[in-house]
Amino acid sequence: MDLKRTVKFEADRDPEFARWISHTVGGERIRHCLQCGLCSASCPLSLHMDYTPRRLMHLSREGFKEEVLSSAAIWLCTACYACMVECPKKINITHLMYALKERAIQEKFYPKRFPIPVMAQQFSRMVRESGRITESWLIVRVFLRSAIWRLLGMSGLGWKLFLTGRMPARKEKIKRKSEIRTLLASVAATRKELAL
Amino acid sequence: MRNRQLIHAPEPHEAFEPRIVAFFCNWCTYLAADLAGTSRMKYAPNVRVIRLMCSGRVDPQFVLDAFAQGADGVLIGGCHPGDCHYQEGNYKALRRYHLLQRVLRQMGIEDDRFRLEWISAAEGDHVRSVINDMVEKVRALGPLQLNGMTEDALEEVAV
Amino acid sequence: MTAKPKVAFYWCSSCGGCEETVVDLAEAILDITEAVEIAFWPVALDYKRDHVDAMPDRSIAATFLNGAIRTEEQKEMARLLRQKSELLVAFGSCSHLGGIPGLANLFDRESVMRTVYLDSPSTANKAGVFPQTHYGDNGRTLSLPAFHNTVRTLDQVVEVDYYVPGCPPTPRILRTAIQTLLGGDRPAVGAVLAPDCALCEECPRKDTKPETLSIPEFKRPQDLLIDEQSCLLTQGLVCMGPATRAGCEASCIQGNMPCTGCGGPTSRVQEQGAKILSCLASLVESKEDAEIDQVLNTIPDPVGTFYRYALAASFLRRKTLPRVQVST
Amino acid sequence: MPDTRRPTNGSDTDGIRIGVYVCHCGTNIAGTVDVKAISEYAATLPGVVVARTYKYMCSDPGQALIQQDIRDLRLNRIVVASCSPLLHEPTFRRALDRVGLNPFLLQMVNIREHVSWVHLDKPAATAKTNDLVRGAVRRVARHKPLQKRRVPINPSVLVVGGGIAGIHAALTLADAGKHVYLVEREPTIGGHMAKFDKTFPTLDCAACILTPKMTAVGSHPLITLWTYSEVLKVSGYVGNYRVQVRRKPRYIIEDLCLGCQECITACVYKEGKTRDEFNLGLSKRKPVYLPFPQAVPQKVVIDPETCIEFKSGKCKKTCIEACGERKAIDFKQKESLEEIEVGTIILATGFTTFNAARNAYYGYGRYPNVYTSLEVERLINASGPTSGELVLRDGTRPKAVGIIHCVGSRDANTNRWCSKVCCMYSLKLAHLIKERTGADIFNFYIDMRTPGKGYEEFYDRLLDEGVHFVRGRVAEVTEWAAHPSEKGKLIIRAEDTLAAFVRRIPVDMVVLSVGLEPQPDAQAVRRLFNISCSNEGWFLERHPKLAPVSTFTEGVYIAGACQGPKDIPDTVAQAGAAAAEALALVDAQFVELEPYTAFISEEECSGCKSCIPLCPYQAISFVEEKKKATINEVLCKGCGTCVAGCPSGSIQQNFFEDEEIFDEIEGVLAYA
Amino acid sequence: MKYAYYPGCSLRGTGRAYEESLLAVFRALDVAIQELNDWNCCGATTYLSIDELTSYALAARNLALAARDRLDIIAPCAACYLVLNKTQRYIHDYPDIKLVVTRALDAIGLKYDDRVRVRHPLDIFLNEIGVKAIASRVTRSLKGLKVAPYYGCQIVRPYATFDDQRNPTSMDRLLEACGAEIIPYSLKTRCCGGSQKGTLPEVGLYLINYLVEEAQMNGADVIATVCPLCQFNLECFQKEASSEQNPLSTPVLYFTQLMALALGASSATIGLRRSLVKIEPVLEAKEIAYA
Repeated sequence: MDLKRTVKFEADRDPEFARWISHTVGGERIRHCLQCGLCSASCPLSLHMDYTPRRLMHLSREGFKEEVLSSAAIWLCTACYACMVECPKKINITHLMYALKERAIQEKFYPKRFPIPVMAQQFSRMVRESGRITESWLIVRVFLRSAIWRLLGMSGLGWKLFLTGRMPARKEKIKRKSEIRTLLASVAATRKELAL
Repeated sequence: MRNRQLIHAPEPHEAFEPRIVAFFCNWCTYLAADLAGTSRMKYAPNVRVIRLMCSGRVDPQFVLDAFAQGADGVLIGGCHPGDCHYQEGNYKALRRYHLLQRVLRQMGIEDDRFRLEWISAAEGDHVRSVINDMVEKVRALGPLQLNGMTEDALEEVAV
Repeated sequence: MTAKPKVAFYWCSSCGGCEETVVDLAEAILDITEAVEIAFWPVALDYKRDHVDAMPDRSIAATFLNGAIRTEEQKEMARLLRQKSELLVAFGSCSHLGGIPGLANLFDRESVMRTVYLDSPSTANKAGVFPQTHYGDNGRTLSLPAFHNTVRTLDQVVEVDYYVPGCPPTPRILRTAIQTLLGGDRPAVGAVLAPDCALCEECPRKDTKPETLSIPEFKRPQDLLIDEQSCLLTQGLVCMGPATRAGCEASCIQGNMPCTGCGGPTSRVQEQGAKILSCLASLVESKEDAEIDQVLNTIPDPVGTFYRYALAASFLRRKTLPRVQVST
Repeated sequence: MPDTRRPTNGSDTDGIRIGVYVCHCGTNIAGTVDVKAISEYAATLPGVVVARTYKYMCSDPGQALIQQDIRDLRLNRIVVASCSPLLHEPTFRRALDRVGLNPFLLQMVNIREHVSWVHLDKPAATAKTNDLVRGAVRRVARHKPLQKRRVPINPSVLVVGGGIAGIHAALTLADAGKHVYLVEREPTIGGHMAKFDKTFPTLDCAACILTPKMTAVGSHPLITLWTYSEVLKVSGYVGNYRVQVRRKPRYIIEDLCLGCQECITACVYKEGKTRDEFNLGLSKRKPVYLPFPQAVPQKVVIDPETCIEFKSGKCKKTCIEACGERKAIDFKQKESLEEIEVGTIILATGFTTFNAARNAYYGYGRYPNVYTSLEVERLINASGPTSGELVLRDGTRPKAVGIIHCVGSRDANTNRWCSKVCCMYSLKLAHLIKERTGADIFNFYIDMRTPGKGYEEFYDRLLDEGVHFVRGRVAEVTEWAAHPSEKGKLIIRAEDTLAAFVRRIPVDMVVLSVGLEPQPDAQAVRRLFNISCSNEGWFLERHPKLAPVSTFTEGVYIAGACQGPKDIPDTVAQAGAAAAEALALVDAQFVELEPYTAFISEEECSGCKSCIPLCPYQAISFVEEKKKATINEVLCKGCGTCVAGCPSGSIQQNFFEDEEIFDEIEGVLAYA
Repeated sequence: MKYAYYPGCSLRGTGRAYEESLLAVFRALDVAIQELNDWNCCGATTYLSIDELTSYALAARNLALAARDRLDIIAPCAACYLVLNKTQRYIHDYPDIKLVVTRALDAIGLKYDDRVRVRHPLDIFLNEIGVKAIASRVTRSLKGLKVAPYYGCQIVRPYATFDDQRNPTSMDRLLEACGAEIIPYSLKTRCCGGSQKGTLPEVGLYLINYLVEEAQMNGADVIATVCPLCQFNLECFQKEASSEQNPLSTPVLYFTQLMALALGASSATIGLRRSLVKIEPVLEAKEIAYA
């Protein structure tokens, strides 16, 4: 068996990360967390999680960045908000999961060809291009960029959907595409200006 | 006559710090302020609290005198409607407040400089938020200049 | 026989009603002239300022100065008479509290001038000429006294020994005032020479006021047919009597009109307006902001109502004009 | 403007000799405020003869310091800048009194609660303190010697609420020879404790220790017990309260009913049909009933809602036959109003339990075998609906039971507070259920809180008994089976936070350990007695540590869970404390009232009557012959509303005279 | 009262039947709508994980477009509904976000207005039209049809404005008004896995399995959904998710398809043909006409 060090040194912590999580949108109350695990227990995805949401909350506020950002759990969150509505301390867990994903993507903390970030990136790209999503194309793009076999596995279904008119080949787009570009440019500018 | 020393407008170079006089009733708001203290809540140091038994004791003369003596704002704190330790005092305060507010308006004093707040003994946090909020609002209004006072000192020339 | 004590009368910013009071002393004035010599009384006798200049300091026993101070000239004369007089008496509401002219403190000099010399309907001033303090004409310059931005009470300009309240003071008040001053033991300096008690004390309708009273809406005299017997407050009229110094024998109420407060406050009150405000507001029945506002809307001009005579003497003295730069 | 009044002491300090004393309060004040600078500044103020600082002014040496100066320096005014006057004003007033200086020549400046504890910026805090001290110095120069008013105290006491707190307080007072009125809303006293089976941690049975006290109350010559009654009105003041009590009709003449219960047997209803309040609906009762066997008083009640006679007037009235000669039943009985006078009041109105249905995801009310802890108390109670048998709705015994802690506690969605007793009673129930059924027990807790004598030991005992403890807040109770083994069970889903994974645990019965809440009518009650509530709705004590059973209304005390969640030992202790406070007050025979009353100077009053409607206590009256108003000092509570309202300034208030306040205003504002 | 109809991307793809049936219901109940002029993708939940701020700006564009026409929005897609609501909430709560958004909109000549209300068809039908009115217009009662009402997450959580977060009943009441029988379905708000099926199949399948299985076991003839993604997952993958011991085959329709049916729309116009698991046999068995 390969043993790895499980004792944590202070050096393993990233205080900046801890500070960031409690100052990011939704993190206001993370320090109140009781560690009661209600989030984990109410999470329909937790049964697959390497770290339960509860542990992520604690690891984050303590600044164990590595563990948090490389965990599969943050990618499993489907934003069903079950945890958030029941949290006894009203911590905005779902939103923190988004924040963690965003951070993980920024810092490239995920396995190569891991479909979820790919999906997210392709999604945003398509929005930038045409202002709307055309599911058929999105799926194709995602699968081309992640695990190709899935596309094959899906093909049967894809065909059925095509036949029932649920996979139109026509690309959806908005009329004033330029507005989207201007919009995004402005957001980028303001973010830069205010260092958000 | 009452010794009305002239109001020294603060020197331009020193930043304006509002001076606010607060009349707190002994049973609710004063206690709330104590609670804010025991709970170590932090708020702006611009308020000077004067303890009265009831907001009903606040004589409009006190408010006007406070302004005349250089207060930039006046705050009255009493028990919530229906909770007055003396049954009705806070309602008297409420009515006087409304009429006095109208007089102050006519005299050119902005509404934000004169506030009446209901704060129960349990609402330490409310004391903090009210004081911080009022200090900011008054800070934004700037110092209260009572020309009536300052002009005494100055020889005037005609139009 | 020893020289009779000298008495002076002077008229600053006021309507002149106070001078009328002196005249209204009627034959009583003879007793007074028996006792004193009138050394200076521009409205009645031809005296000039140089006469006063010529007088030695404190040679006038008592000067009765009526009217508020709102010009340089008035300020100068006030100072001069102060210097020449043993006692300076603020005579009538205007010099006592600012009086009606004091209401000009709700405006500034510019707007007053504008109203008088441009906007008032009876004015024809196309050229838009305003009074100047100095006017030069081939070498010679004429000068006018400066007009102040703020109307002030006499005691805001010079030390005052006694006050005679009223707009105007009744002859009776004046007579008793003069007698007290001539008499041996004078009251403490600063005293107001009238009973130190509110008007209700001597109001003929006192007994008709019920012990509990709540006011659903305030009325103004033109709004109703005023009952001649019952307390005016109970009729919803704003009667300043409860907050106003007695001495006038409730003459307005005798004339079926509410007291407007010319007597000023009692010695225990700093600000008459604030007190009547406090008293009347308490009589509003409601406990809801909206309802309270509704009732208070029936007092369209609170300052003009509660501070009709005492605005210049009030804590705030005048309307604060945001960021006014007083020219120096 | 004319001013014949004494000029402010800025210009005249003749005879005024002020001493200013600034307290460090350890570092509490000195940490944030430059006390030395303050005293140096104070020394420069007009009238100030001496200014000192000291580590703890309230300590004996601190007070001695002041007293020494009063003697040596002939001080006649004292300013103490320390903590809130509500804490130590009495202390320092006594200090002045002991050296013969009138206690009201003192003015306190609150520089701890209002300055050092709420500000961080030292210069700003110091500047603020300077202003406040200046205000106090100006003000104190105006102070006049005052005397407290002494009024006699009515020795009888009113106790509201007949739970263990009220019972204990009433007995303590009555045994001390005081006459007690005990008013209880329900038809019997006993409160929540009467519903319990055993009590933690000693497991002695609640009934065994409670019923003797209940009967003692019922039979005590000095206790007037009014059950099925409510307080309607309270007026008056400390030592002399007038209270109006409404006694609801129980349609039984109490003096005639012997509690033989034959009427109940005879009732035309053969079986109970109505929800039994005492058993929380786990059993049924008849229209005529005795709440529970040991009820005190042992008098039955008739419930007009369900009694046929009241509904139709056509009942055979077998109950009356059964009662026969005693003629105790009276269908015509009306409610009655009692007027009593008491000197002090003890509120012991208790708590209510959290409504478990509010947490829908625990399935209370949806799944029949989800119970509240209180219901289980009844189930395992020998005198309960199942006579002690712990069975499911279908009568079978549970093989596995889940006990969920913190239901309606520590939850921002319902109640934020910890209810304090749940951990311990859950352990107790776990033990009792295991004992009765041998079932597997799972406790789901967030934190196990067992502070208290013998409590932790009890926890150990449960661990030995093999009860399971899962640290995690339960997310849901569901019937949905994710695994064959879960079919037909209630599945509890929680993260086992110590194991760090989610577990699904199937059980037959779920017990929701519901938290404690203020009574739904707590707000109404506090208004009635003129006391305050915390934000949560618990009655507010005068001081959390130093005056835990007093309120801000003199002569009104609080005991038990109406002040906050409490277990039986704490409740009884507090009830004793409240009784002792009441006794101390009553035995003094006189009460001293603050002299802050208003007074009218006759020659100044114009008789305008403006003040008369302003007084909520009818203390002001109009003297016709003089045509002046006058104030009855005993009735005046010193709010000062009339003072502010007097249009001719002819009313003044002791210790809060216009001049004193004007000077304080000018003081705090004058530029240094 | 007229509304701005915001279909969202899915209703133009996998969710076409939703749009078709929804429009049919609007017609039947005469709800006046106009498609939101040049609407763009709401950013969905996916975008949030790439770039939060931008996603708010994207959503806000739609809000601003509606504000310009002074209309409230109807958003049938659960994701759109949530994102638009959430955007309003966050713009209100966080000044920074507000600043970013207002500037961005300003750049394209639009103004943000918090008075626009974002509503879901359930809300409109229930609170603007009402079950009584709907029942009165039912021409084909769905009598005897056992429906498992599946709400999924994002309609009720976290901003359930018109229904109970834990036990929503709005769809139940609407379908009951159409004569259908609502069966107990304890998983009505349990997540369907969203896009997980695509990205982490094993996870998605597990969720889909127990959701459909539970409904089937409780005797559902059909599962009614309010969200295109839920519908897609439960219907299209139930075959893949079933095991030989209990094969899954339960039709999954949009609640609007059932309503439209009851309100007399012809099956052609409400996209029944787009279903992979056919409802027709069930309807025939229950003798409910659908032609």
